[in-house]
Amino acid sequence: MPSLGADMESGVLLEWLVHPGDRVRKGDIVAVVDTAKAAVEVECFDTGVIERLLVEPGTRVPVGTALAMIATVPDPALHQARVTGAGPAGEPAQAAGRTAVPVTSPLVRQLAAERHIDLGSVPGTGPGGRVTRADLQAAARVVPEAPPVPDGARVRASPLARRLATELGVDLGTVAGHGPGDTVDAEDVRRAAAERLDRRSTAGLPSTADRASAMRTQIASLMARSKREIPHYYLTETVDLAAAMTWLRARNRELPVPGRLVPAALLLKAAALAIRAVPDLNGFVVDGQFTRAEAVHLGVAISLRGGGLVAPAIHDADRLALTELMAKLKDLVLRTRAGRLRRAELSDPTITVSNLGEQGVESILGVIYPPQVALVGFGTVSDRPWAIDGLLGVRPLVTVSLAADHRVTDGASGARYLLAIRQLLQRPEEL
Amino acid sequence: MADTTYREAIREAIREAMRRDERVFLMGEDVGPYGGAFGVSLGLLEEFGPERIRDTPLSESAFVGAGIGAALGGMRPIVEVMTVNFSLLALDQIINNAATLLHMSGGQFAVPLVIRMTTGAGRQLAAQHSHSLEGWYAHIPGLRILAPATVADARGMLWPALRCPDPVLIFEYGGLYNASGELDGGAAVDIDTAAVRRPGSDVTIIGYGGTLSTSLTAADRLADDGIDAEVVDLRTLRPLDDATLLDSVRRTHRAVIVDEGWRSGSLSAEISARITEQAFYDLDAPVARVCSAEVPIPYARHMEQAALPQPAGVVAAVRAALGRSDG
Amino acid sequence: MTTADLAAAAPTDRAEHHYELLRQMLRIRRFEERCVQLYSATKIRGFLHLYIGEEAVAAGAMAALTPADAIVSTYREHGHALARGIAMHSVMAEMYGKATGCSRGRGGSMHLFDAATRFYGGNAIVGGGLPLAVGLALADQMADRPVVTACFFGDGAVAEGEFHECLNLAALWHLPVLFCCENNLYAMGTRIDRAHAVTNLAARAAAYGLSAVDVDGMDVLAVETQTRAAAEFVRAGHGPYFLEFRTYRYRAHSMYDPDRYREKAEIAQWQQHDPIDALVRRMRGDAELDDDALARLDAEIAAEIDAAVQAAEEAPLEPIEDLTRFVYAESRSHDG
Amino acid sequence: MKPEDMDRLIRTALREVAPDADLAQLGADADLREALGLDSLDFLRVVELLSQRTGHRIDEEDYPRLATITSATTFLSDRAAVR
Repeated sequence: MPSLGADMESGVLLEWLVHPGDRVRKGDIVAVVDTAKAAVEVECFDTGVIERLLVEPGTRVPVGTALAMIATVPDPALHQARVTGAGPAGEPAQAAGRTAVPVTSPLVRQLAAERHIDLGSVPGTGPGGRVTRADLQAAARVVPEAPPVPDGARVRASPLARRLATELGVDLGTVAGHGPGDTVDAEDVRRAAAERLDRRSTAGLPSTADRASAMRTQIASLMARSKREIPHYYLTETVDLAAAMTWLRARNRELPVPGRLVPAALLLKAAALAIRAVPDLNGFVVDGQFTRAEAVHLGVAISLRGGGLVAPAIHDADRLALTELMAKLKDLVLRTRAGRLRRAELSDPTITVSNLGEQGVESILGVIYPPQVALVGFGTVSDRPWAIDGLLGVRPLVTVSLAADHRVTDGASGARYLLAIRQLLQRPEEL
Repeated sequence: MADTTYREAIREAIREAMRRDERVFLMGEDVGPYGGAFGVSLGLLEEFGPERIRDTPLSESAFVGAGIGAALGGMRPIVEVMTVNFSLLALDQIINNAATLLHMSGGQFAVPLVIRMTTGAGRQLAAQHSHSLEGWYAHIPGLRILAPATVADARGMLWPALRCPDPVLIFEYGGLYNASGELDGGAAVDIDTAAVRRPGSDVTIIGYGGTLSTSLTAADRLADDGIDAEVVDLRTLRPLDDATLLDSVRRTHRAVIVDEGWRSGSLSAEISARITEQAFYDLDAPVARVCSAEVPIPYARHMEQAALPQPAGVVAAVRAALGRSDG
Repeated sequence: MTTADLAAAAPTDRAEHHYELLRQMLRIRRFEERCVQLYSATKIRGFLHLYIGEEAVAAGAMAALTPADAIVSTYREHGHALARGIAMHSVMAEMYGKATGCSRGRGGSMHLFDAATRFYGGNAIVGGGLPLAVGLALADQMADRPVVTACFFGDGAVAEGEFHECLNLAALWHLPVLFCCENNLYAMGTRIDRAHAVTNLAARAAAYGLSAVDVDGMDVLAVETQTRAAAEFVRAGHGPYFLEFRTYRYRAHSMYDPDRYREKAEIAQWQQHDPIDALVRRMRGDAELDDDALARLDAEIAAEIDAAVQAAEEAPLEPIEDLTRFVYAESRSHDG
Repeated sequence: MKPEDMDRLIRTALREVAPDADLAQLGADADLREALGLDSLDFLRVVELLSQRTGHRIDEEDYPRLATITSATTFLSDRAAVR
């Protein structure tokens, strides 16, 4: 049972993801463990074959307990490793099925003790399978993949990593170190933070239902007020995205996977830029008075997996490069679903975009978020027939819609806005 | 644009200063007919005469102190001391007088003096001509310490140093005298800031004087490995330009200091301390140092080279800081 | 006033001149006697090196110099500072470590500085001031100014390498330096014959090609006369000059010194030749001074000292925010 | 990597991106985006994870081949074989 937090004393094995006889590689996820905080996946530190599972799912065991035996490939009888966070230093390695611990030099034994390495788990390449210093060093490089941090022990982490861990709320004890001397560095913390967000919902937060119901009430009241107070008018426009999609594919071929752009990024950017044509769609009505907003803080409606909807802002969306906007969007979605939004993001939007098309619907006639005065909707991007130069062709199309407050603007202004979006999307390279 | 050597650049700087200000004169051992121990002042005697290109006896304390006195008396002396090792014979004057008089006199007596000396190893001159003691001088409040690492700095630092009312020590790196580079006119440079000589994002390599080229060479090799190193040239060793250093480290989160001085109680230790004091929470790896081995610099080439910071050592230190060491 | 002018001076002028020399010597002695009291009362701290017994050198030598001349001194320099004309209240405030001190409290007893009188400091490294004096003289020579730099130091400095480097350099370059060696026989507690193989210091200076003489440093008139002659020589461009003033300090090396290295009788013997007593005797003999005049002088000096002490007591301390001022010049444009 | 390993790897990635989805009920030939309600960002994240863990580059043109668990397994196994 690995220690997955400085305060963790034991954990429940939830699920085995491997079976006896399975071949596993270092880094494979082999089990899921429930700590007090979350369900966490357990990586395997060795490459070999699962020999035996030692703990039944549903069992709570103390940190340091062997969970399974892995036989390393060359000689299962001699080279066995435990899938665990290693017991207390110096504890004799005596898991079931183990043959004699190989003979080693005192220096190697001392080094092993210092580094908390179970000698029995180290494949020996010396005479008679003896574990050499080099073997130990090789093993030492493997072990910190998930450092077994005894309760209360100090984690080796860089100062920047410590600062980030505090800011991101990451428990350093759960982070594997890849920095100098296998210390935890900033990159490790960022990765851990991202993974934890991915994982958060697996823990089955008990408050999810409560939160969803509270959110439902809030949405109900806001939307009712919008429909009651705001005289909506609606416009739609279908836009040919052939140029945009071609450009996007070419651009994405140059970008690494994590930096890739999705069509939504282009649509959002176009919606933000088009505000310059009709600035009166960007702002708030307070006490019947419209105030135009100078900056474009684009609200993005994000549906939550447990139900419900949040529309936090991407600040200054009109001034962000596409790659920046994409990065912000990813970050925003991740944090929205993790419930880690900042206050300003929730209160700042000056106009909102609903991208429900992601779910496959053709067009959206939305409800404005008070006190904003407009909501832009993008339907799904789909190949449809389209007349080009008098001929019928098949093009990727999107239906763009606008719901706007008639107290502030008229249909003509709204139409100008949609046309601006269409024009912008014909020149994706300028977005 | 002309190709100029470091030596010529210093000579031209002296020549220009002496033409512009008649209070400027050069004084030191064999600066006259001999042309200076490293040939810097060759030809200046012919232009300016023995009054202003003044040979001294082998009396470092007397002629360095005389430079201080002449500065107090309204002149703008440039005192040449052959090597930093010899400057120890004038240590009393530099530390007890040049550095203290302004303060001790409650602001009444400034010492607008420039002392030039050679520093550094690499030329098989052994243990009494090769040391890098500029870090010692950088310990002393009241002194300004410059270390030109480029031809442009060799050319441009002298005039502002002479215009400065404080005593300025200029450490010329011996191995650079024959180095050449393009010089765009003779523009004076600032003597207060460090310079980013190569921008990068993964690690900051900090060098000065002779270790700038070591650092740049290392950075080139690291680039082949996909590591993008920033190289900062300290230029001014006292007062240190913390802002430039810290700005760089805050961006790269890692620092490797390359100093030909010894590690113990050194300038590199000082920089490391400042980084940890002021940018601790921006660091993603311990500050690393590549310094000279803790021996008097030996004569034999292989031993001398082994004692000095080399690009390979810098590369290894950077890789270790990035967690990419090979075991 | 040249040597010849002085010899030819009218009796009244001569009497006034003697009175002035006496006044300077008495100011120094009374000032230092008060300093001992103030030190005991912990008003003055740090090192305090007293000049008592040697006043004739400072009073006589300074009388022979012009305001344009430069002075470089040692850590036993209260006498030089006062005789040179630094205001007593400014010196006393410096002893107190006050902001109004001549070094703004940064120097103390050992480091009195004053730009107005070209007083380039008490230098507390034995021999450390000599190179400065050589350089000041070099600047004057290069600028062709008829100025003398008088450099005071003790017999101890003659043992330092800087002494020998500087005498050689000054002689080599014919620099206008007046080397004023105050040979008081002791370098701290080491008697001169325990430190020097050749104790005739003037003879050693002469070996570097300098003009060098020894002078009775307990006779203020002899000091003044010899200094005046030497300064004229130097000012005329004949090169440096070395004066060895044979003198004696009555007090210990500093306030910390228990004075165990010499006999009380030796001190008493030198006190027989006290420079102040000697001048008073001579002036009385020549009817240049009477009891009333002496009493008036004493009272006047006591008043000056009282005023200096009171001013120092009341003076402000340098604000601690200014601690790091004057480490570097506050303006880059230094072309004065 | 055996097909069942690949299958597990894909399911792990899907669980990370859509933690609330019931993967046990997910058919091998069901359209992932529809069945799990993945938006384009979610899908990009899946691509990222798969690319990272298998070490293969996955281009946009390949996205249709990631439509179902079966097609994705085949696709990734092919890629592994090529290498």
